[in-house]
Amino acid sequence: MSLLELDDVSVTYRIAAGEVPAVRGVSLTLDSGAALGVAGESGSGKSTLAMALLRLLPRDARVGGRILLDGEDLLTMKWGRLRAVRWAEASIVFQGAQHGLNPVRRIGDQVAEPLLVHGQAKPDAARKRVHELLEQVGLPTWRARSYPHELSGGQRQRVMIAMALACSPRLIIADEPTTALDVMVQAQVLTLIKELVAEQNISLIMISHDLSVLADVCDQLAVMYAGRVVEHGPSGDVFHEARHPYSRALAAAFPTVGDPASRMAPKGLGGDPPDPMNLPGGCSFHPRCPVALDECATLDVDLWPAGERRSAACVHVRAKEEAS
Amino acid sequence: MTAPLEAAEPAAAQAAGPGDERSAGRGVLRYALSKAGGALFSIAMVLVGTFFVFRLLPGDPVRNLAQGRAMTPGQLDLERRRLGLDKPLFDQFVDFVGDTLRLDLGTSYEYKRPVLDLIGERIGPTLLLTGTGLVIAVSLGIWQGTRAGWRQGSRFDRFSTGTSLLLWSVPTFWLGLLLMMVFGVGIGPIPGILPFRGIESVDAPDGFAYILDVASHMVLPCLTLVAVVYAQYLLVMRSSLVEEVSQDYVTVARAKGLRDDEVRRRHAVPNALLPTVTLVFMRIGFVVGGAVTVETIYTWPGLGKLFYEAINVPDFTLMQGTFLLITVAVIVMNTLADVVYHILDPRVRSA
Amino acid sequence: QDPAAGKKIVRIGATQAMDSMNPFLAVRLVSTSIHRWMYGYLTVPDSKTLQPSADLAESWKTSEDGLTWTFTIRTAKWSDGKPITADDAAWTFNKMMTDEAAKTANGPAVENFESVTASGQELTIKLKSPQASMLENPVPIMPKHVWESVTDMANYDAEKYPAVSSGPYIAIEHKKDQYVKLQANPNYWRGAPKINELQVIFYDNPQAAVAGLKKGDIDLLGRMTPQEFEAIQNDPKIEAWNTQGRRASYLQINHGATTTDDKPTGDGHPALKDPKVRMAVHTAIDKQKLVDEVQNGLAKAADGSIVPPLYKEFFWEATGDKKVTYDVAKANKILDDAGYKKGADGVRTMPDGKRKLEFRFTIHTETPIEDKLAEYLTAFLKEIGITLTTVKLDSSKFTDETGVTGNFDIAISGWSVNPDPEEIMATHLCSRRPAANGEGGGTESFYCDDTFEQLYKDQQKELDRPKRVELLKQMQERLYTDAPVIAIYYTNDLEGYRKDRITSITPIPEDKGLLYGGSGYWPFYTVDAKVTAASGGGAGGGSNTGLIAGIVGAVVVVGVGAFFLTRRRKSVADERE
Amino acid sequence: MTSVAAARRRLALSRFWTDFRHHRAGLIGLVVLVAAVLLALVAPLFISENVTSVVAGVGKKWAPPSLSEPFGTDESGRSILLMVWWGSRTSLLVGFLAALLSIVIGLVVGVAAGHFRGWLGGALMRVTDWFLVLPSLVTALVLAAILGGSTFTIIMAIGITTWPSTARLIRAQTLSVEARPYIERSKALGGGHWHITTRHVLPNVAPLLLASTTLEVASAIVTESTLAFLGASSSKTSWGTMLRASYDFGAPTQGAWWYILIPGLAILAVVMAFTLVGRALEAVLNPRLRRNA
Amino acid sequence: MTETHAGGTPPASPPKGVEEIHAGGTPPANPPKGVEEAIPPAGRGKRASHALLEARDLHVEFSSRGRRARAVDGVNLAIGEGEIVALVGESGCGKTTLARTLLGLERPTSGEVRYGGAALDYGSKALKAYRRQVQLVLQDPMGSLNPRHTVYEAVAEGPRIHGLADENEVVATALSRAGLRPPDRFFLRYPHELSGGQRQRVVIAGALALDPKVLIADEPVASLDASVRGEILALLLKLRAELGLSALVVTHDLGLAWNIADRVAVMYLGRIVESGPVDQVLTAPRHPYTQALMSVLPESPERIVLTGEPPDPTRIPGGCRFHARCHVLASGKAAEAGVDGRCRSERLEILPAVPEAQAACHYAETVS
Ligand SMILES: Nc1ncnc2c1ncn2[C@@H]1O[C@H](COP(=O)(O)OP(=O)(O)OP(=O)(O)O)[C@@H](O)[C@H]1O
Ligand SMILES: Nc1ncnc2c1ncn2[C@@H]1O[C@H](COP(=O)(O)OP(=O)(O)OP(=O)(O)O)[C@@H](O)[C@H]1O
Ligand SMILES: [Mg+2]
Ligand SMILES: [Mg+2]
Ligand code: NI
Repeated sequence: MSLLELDDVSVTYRIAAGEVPAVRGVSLTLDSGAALGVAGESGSGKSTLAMALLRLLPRDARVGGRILLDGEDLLTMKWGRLRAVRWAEASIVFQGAQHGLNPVRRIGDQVAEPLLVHGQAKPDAARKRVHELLEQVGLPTWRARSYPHELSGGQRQRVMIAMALACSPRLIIADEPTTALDVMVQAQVLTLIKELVAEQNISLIMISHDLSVLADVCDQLAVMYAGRVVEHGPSGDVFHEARHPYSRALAAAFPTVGDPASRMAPKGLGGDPPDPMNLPGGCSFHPRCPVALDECATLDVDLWPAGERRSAACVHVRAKEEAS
Repeated sequence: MTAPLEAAEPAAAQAAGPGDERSAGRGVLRYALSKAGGALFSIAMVLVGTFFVFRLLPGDPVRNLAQGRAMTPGQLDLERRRLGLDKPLFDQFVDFVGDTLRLDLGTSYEYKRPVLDLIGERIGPTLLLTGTGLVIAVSLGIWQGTRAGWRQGSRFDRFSTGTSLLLWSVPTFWLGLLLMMVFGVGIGPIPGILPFRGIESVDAPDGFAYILDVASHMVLPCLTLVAVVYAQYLLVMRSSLVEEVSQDYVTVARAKGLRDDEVRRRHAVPNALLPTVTLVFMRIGFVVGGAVTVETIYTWPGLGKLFYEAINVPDFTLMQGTFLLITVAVIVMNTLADVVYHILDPRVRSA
Repeated sequence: QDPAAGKKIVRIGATQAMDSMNPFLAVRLVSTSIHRWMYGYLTVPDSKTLQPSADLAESWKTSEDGLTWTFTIRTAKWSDGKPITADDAAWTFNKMMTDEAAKTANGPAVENFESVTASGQELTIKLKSPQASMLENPVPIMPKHVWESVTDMANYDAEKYPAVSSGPYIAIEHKKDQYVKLQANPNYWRGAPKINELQVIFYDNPQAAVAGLKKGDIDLLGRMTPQEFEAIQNDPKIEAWNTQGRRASYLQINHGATTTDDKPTGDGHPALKDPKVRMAVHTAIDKQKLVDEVQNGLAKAADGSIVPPLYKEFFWEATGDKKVTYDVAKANKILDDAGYKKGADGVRTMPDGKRKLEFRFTIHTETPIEDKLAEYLTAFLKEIGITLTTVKLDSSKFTDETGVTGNFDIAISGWSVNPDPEEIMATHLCSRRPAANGEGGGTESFYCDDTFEQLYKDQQKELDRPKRVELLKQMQERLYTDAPVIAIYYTNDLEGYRKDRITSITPIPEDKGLLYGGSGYWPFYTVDAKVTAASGGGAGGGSNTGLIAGIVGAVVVVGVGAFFLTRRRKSVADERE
Repeated sequence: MTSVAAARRRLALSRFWTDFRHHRAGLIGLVVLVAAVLLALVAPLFISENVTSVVAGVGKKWAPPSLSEPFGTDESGRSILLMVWWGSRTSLLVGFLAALLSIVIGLVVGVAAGHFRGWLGGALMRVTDWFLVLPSLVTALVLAAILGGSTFTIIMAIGITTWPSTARLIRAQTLSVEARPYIERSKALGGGHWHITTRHVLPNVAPLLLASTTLEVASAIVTESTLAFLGASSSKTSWGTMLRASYDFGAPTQGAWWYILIPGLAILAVVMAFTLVGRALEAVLNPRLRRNA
Repeated sequence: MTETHAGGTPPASPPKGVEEIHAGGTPPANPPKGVEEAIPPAGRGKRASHALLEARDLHVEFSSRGRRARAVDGVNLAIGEGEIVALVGESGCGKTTLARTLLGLERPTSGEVRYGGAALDYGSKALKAYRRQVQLVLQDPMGSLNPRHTVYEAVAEGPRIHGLADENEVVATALSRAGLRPPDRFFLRYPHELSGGQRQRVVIAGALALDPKVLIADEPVASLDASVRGEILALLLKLRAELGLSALVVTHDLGLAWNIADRVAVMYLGRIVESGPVDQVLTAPRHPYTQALMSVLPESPERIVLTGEPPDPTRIPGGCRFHARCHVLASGKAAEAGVDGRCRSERLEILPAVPEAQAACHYAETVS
C-alpha cells in the first residue's frame, strides 16, 4: 500500500483581488521508502502543495480533494490527530532554512522540541538524541548550543534536516532544500539527503526547480506547470526524454558540461510564465509551447499515459499513444 | 506621540567554535561600555545644552529669579554672588558642571530649598505612579497586542486597534479632565466616587487601609496615564507579533505539531517581545511627558508636578534641575534598554 | 478607625502649596496666611476697625522724635511651654537685620531699623527715620530658643513638628504639596480656638478645589475667580461669600519712564506724556462695563485710586469735577482740542503729525481675565481714535519691561493692599525707579512727583492717625488726577464655605469682611464646626475607603473570572491553522 | 519625454488611489481631514477673528447647546462652534508648520546620515540620537517657557523636539534603499551623490515621509494643545487654548461639559483622522507593512 | 557572420566557426575611442593588444570587525574585445568584489584596473566617462530596478546621467536590442508588471543604452527560472555577435560557462586558481578545486565533496591557499608526487593574464 496518496488535490487562495488557483487537481502516489521529486518553475504551486500536505496553509487557502497518509485523510482529520501526525509521521524541511529556525533559541532546543512535544523523550534523552541527530547530519555536537545566526547556510539547512529526522518520521517533505546554497554546500546537503533516504527507509518528497538535482536524488519525478502535474514518471526517463514540451524545455536548460551540443547554445523557453489568476484557456502551456497545435488553445488535456509508469498532459502524447 | 515604529535590525554575524560563548560575554561588556560612553556623551550634551539654553533667558537672571519681588541691592548682590553670576561665562560653566556632578542642583528660588531635596521628596510618588502605570500599561498592552496580532483581522483585533488608535489620538490632559469630571466630580446623577486629588486622604488611616487609600487615589491618574500609554504598547506589540507570525519558523513550529497556543507562547511572543520591550524603555520619555500632565491635573505630588510648577512660576533653577534629572533618567533608561536588548537577543549579542 | 472621628476639623482649600515653612523665607500668600495662624506678631489688625491692635505686644509707646519705639511683650507661653519674652522679638529682628538670607521674606520691614534691643518684656526699636506704619510690622516673632541654632537660614526648611509657635494654631504635620495640619494651641493667650484642627489642603488645580468644596472634601475655599464663584453660588450646602476685596486693579501708564538719575528709559509712546491724553484715555474707559463683563459684576468700578473701599478709613473717592466719568464724546473732545487729529483711518496722530496714537497694552500670559480686559480696552480706545495692541509677557519679562526697562505704553497692574497703605504708596516714589544700571526698582508706575514725595514724607512722620489718613488720601488724589495709573475696579473677595460643616465664622473686618482672604487670624480663630462623625461624614477619601475596597474587590473578581473564562475558551478552541 | 513622465505620474496616482481606497478607515480619515482643512481655509469668508472677541457680538453666557447655538457658548457668551471653527486655523497651522519643520530637518539629516557613511553620517547620527532621547514634551515645555510662548516659539519647540524620530526613520529607509542593487546599478551607470539621493533615495523615502508627516501633524496638534493646556503657549485661539480657558473659567464645575467636550472632540477627530490617513498611507506606500496587511 | 543567431531563438546547434571568430579576437567593428592612442606598455605586447579590460595584480581588502578580509588577493585577468569570460567559484570567494572593482565601484588596495590600455582614473569625471564604456548587470533583476521607475525611466537613467541626446530613440533602440519588442509597449510598465526574464532584459537594455564596450554580469541568471535562463544567455551571445560586446560573467554555475563563455577563470579565496579556454578547462580540469567543482555537477560520475569550513578571507592559509581542503593532498596523491610539502608551505605565483589554460597548483605543475 502506498504511504501517501494525493487524490485530486486543489488549493485556492482567496485574496482581495480574487481567487488564485495555485494547485489544480493534483493526483500522485508515493510508496514508502520512495523518493518523489516535484519540479516546476516559480509559482507553479510546488510549495503550496507541500504545505497542503500537512495543512499548514494560511487560513485564506481552501484545499480540496483528499490527501491520504496511510489511508487516513489528512484534510478531514481531527486537530489532535493531525498534531500527532505532524512531524512524528511526516516532517517538512522548508524552502529558506535561514528563516525556518527561531533566531533567538538555541539549535539544540529547537531540534529537541518536537521530541518533547510528541512525548517521544524526556529532556535528558532528548538531549542525547539531539547530539545523535547533529552527528548524523555531520555537525559537531557542541553546535547544539549555538544560535542559528552563528551557523552558515549549509549548516542551518543541515540542522533543519536533523530536526526533520528527530521523530523518525516516515515521510519527509523537502521544499527546495538547496536553493540559495552554494554549489559545494548544495552538493553536501544533497548527498546527505540521499544517504538518509537510502539508509533509513524514509519516504521523501523533494521540491526543486532544478530538474537535474531532482533527477539525481529521486526515483520519480513530477513536473508541475500552472498548478498541475504535466508529466510524471521515473526520473531518468523524465529528465532525459521528456514527453511534455515543458519538461523538455526545463531539462534542456541544464546543459551537460562537455556536451558539445550545448556549447555556445543556451536553450530556454520563450514567453512569460502564466499568471495564476488569469490562466490561458485550453492547455495552459500553449502560449509558450513550441509545438502547440491549434486545438491546444481550447483543449484542456489531462494526464495521459505516456509509456511505462509514465504519464504526460500533452496532445502530442495523446495522439502518439492513441496511434500506437 | 506617534513616532513610527522601527523594528530592530538583526545583525548578521558569523561565528564559530564553542569559545564564542565567552567572547560573546565580552562582546556584551564591550557593547555596554560603548553604550555607557554614548550615554555619558549624551549627558554631557544635555549639560552643555542646559547651561546655554538657560543662559538664553532674556533679562537679568537674578531678577528673573526674583520674579518681580522688590529686592534690596544687597540682596541682589548676594544672590548674584551666590549664583556665581559675577564670574566669566566659562568659569560659570565649569562651576555649573562641577556642581551638577556633585549633585548640587542649586536652590529653588520659590521654595528656598535645594532643588535636589525637592526632587528627592517628589520622586517617590512619581515612581509609584509611573511605575504602576507602566506595569499596567505594559502588561495590558502586551497582552492585548498579543491577542490582536495573533488573530489579525479578528473582531478583537479590530476592536483593540480601533480603541488604541482612539486613545492614541486623545490628548492626555483632556482625557484626565473628562475622567475627573465623570468619576471624580461626578456628572449629573452619577456621584463622583473616586478621589482625584493628591496621593492620600488628609486623614489617611494606617496600615492596610492606608494602602487602600493610596490605591484609591491612584485609580484616576493611573487610568489616565495607562490609557494614553498602553495604546502604543499594544500597537507595537501587535505589529511586532504580526511580523513574527509571518516568519517561517512559526510555520515550522506548527508543522512540528505544537498547539496553537504553544506556538504563540514559545516562539512568536518571546521573539516579538524583544523589540517591544526595547520600545517600552525607549518611550520612557513619553511616559514622563504624560506624567507631567497627569500629575498636574490630579495634584499628584510628583516630579512632573514639580516641573510644571517650575515652568509656571517660573522657577528657573528648579526647572533646570528637574529637566536635567528627567533627561538624564531617560537617557539612562534608554541605554539600559539597549544593553538589555543586547543581552536578550542572541542575534546581536555576539555582533 | 477614622482618626478624624469626634474632632472638630476645618479643612481649607488652597490653590497654592506652601513654598516654605520657614517664615523668614516664605512669600507665598498661603504660607504667610498659615504663618499668621501660627505665630504672634507685634500687632494685628483689629477685627472691627482693622487698625493695629495688641497682639504679642501688649502696649507700646514712642519717643517724641518718633525714632524710638518701646513695646511691652505680653506674658504668655510658647506652645512648648517656654515663656515668650522681648528677647525672642529682638532676636527675630536682629536676625533679619544681620542675615541677608533672613531678609528674604520681609526684608523691607527692618530696613529702617537702627537697632533692636530687649530687656525682660521690654522691646526697644530704634529707627533711622520716623515711620508711622511701624505698627503694621509684618514680621512674625519667632521663638529664639528654637531658632537660635539655625545657622544656614537660606537652606533651613523648618520642617520640625510640632512647630513651636505662639499663635492660635500649631503646625503638626506638613506633607509637601498635599496639606498642612494645624492643631489648636492650648497655650494661646486668647485661649484655644473652638475647633481641634485646621487643615490646609493644597490643590494645583483650582477646578479640583472648587469640586472638592462642592463634594465636601474641603470646608472652605477662598480667592475664587468670578467663574469659580458662580459655580458654587447656587449650591444649597455652600455659603457663597462675596464681599469687598483687598485688591485694586489699575492700568499703569508709561508717562515717560525715567531712572533714578532722571534719565529717560524705555520706548514708551510720547503721547502718553501728555496728561491730556491720559485723561482722555481715562474718560474713554467704561469701568462699569468692565466690572459687569470682565468680572461678572463681582467687583466695584473704581472712582478712586489704588486703595480699595474695604479700607474705609483710607479709601478716597473722586467727587464732583474731579471725578472722571465715562464719556466718549468728552474724551474725543479733549484729544481734538489738544491737537491730536484723526487720520483717514480713524486713528489719531500726534500734534506734530509724526506718530500715530498706537499704544501697546502689556499683559501677562496665561491670565484669561487680562485677555478679556485687553479686548474691551481695545474696543474702548478705538472709539477715541487710539489703536491698542496687546502684548503678552510671562511674569519675569513683564516685571522687567514694566518695572525696569520701561518698554511699554500701558500695562495691567494690580495690588492687594494691606490695612496700612503706606507700602503701596511707596511703590510710586521716585526712589523706587530703577537705577541707571537697571538695578533696584519696584516702581509700579515710574512715577516721580515732588508733591507726592512730600506728602509721603509727611505721612511717614505723622503719628496722629487722622492727619496721616488725610495725607494718604491726598496722595491718592494726586495719583488720580495725574494719572500715572488709572484704577479700573476693585475686585470682590469671593469665597465659599460649607454651611453644613462650618457653624460659625467671623470675617475680618467683622462687618462684611473677608475670611481666608483677610489679614490676620481672626476668621480662623473664631471658626466653629460640627464634630466629625465616627463614620467620617463626607470628608476626604477616608469615607470612601470601604466603597473603594469594594470596587477593587469587584474588579479583581471580574478580572480573575475573565481570565479563567478566556483560559477555558482557549483550551476548547485553540485549534486553528 | 514629459508625456511619458506625466503618464507615469497619472498611472502612479491612480494606482495609489486604488490601493488607498481599500482602506476604509483611511478614507474616512481623509474625508474628515479634507473637510477640516477646507473649513479652516474658508473660515475667513464666513466669520472673522471677531468670533473670538469677548466684546463683539457675544450672546448668553454658559448657554448649553441649543438649536441656535449648537455647541453652546463659553464664559463670555461666545459661540463654541464658531470658536472651534476659527481655532482650527491655529491648531492646524501649528500642526502643519511644526510637522513641516520637523520633517524638513529630519529629512535632511536622515538622508545625509544614511547616504554619507563615515564621520559625517556618524556625527549626524550621534546628534540625532541625543535629541531622540530627550523627553520631547518636557523639552518643548522648557523651550516654550524660556523663549516665551508665541505661536512661532511653539512651532519651533515642537519641531525641534520631534525631528529626530523622523531622521531615524528616514535614515533607516535611506540605508535600506541604498542597499538595494538598483543603487549599485545607478552608480555603475555613472550617477553621483546628487543623482542617487534625488532620483532614487528621495522618491523612495517620500511616501514614507508623507505617511510620517501626517502622523507628525497629528502629534504636533496634540503637543500644541498640551503645551497650551500646561500654560506654555499664549498663542491665539486654538483648540488647546480653548480647553485651557474652559479649565481656567471653571467649565468642569459649571457643568459646562460642552465647553470641554467640543474642542477636545475636535482635537480627537482631527488627530484621529490624521492618524488613520497616516496609517493607511503607510500601509499603502510601505511595502514592508503591505506584506503584513 | 551574425545572421545565424540574430533571429531570436537560439539555433539547435551552434554554428561552427562562431567560436573561432570570436576567440581569435577579430578587431571589433567600432573600436572604443582612445584605445588606439594608448600605447601598450613594452614587454606585454601580446597581452595588452588582446585585453580591453584588465585587472593587474589586483588586491581588495576590507576591514570587517577589526580583521582584514582580503576579498580579492592578487588577480590578473584580461577580457579581450568581443570575448566572454566566465568567472566561477564558490560563495564568498571574491567574485562580486572583483567585478565591482573592475567597474570602479570599489577601490583596489593595490594593483590596478586598466581599460583600453590605460589605468583607471578614479576622478569623478573620468569615472563617469569610464562607466559609459563598461556596464554592469546584477543578479537580481527585481532589485536592480527601482520599483518606482517605469521601464522607460529605468533605461533612460544612464542616458540622462550622461546627457545623451535623443533619449527616446536611445531607449527604444536599447529595449529592442534587449529583445523587448516593440519597445513602446514596455515604456510605461513597472518592474513588478514584468516577468523575471523581462526584468533582466530591461536591466540589460539599461546597460546597452550607454553603448558600452564591456558588460560585467554578476550572476545574471541565478535568480531566474531555469526555463528563462537560456533566453537571457542567448541574448548575451547575440549582443556579442551584433555589437562586439565583451563580457565578464560572474557565476557559480559551470553549465552556464559551458553555455556561453570563451574562457573561464576559476576563483578560490580571492585568487584565480585556474583559467583558460572553456573547452579545455571544463573538460580537463587541472586544479583540484576545479575538479571538485566539476564533480558536484549532477551528471558527474563521482562526487568530491570538499570538507572543512567555507573559505574565510580574513584567514587565508599559508602555502597553497587551497591545501586545507584539497582532496589531492588529503588522498595522498600529492605526497606520491612529492609536492605535499610545497603545497603546505610554498606560496604560488599569481597567475598571469594569458588566454592559455593554466592552473596554480604545485601538483598540476609537476604532474603535467
Ligand atoms: N498566501 C498566498 N496568498 C495568495 N497567493 C499565494 C499565496 N502563497 C502563494 N500564492 C500563489 O500561489 C501560487 C503558487 O505559489 P507557490 O509558492 O506554491 O509556488 P512555488 O512553485 O513554490 O514557487 P517557488 O519556486 O517560487 O517557490 C503563486 O502564484 C503564488 O503567487
Ligand atoms: N563591503 C564589504 N565589507 C567587508 N567585507 C566584505 C565586503 N564585501 C565583501 N566582503 C567580504 O569579501 C568576501 C568576498 O565577497 P564577494 O561578495 O566578493 O564574494 P562572492 O564570490 O561574490 O560570493 P557570492 O557567490 O556569495 O556572491 C566575503 O567574505 C565577504 O564577506
Ligand atoms: Mg516554493
Ligand atoms: Mg557575489
Ligand atoms: Ni556572432
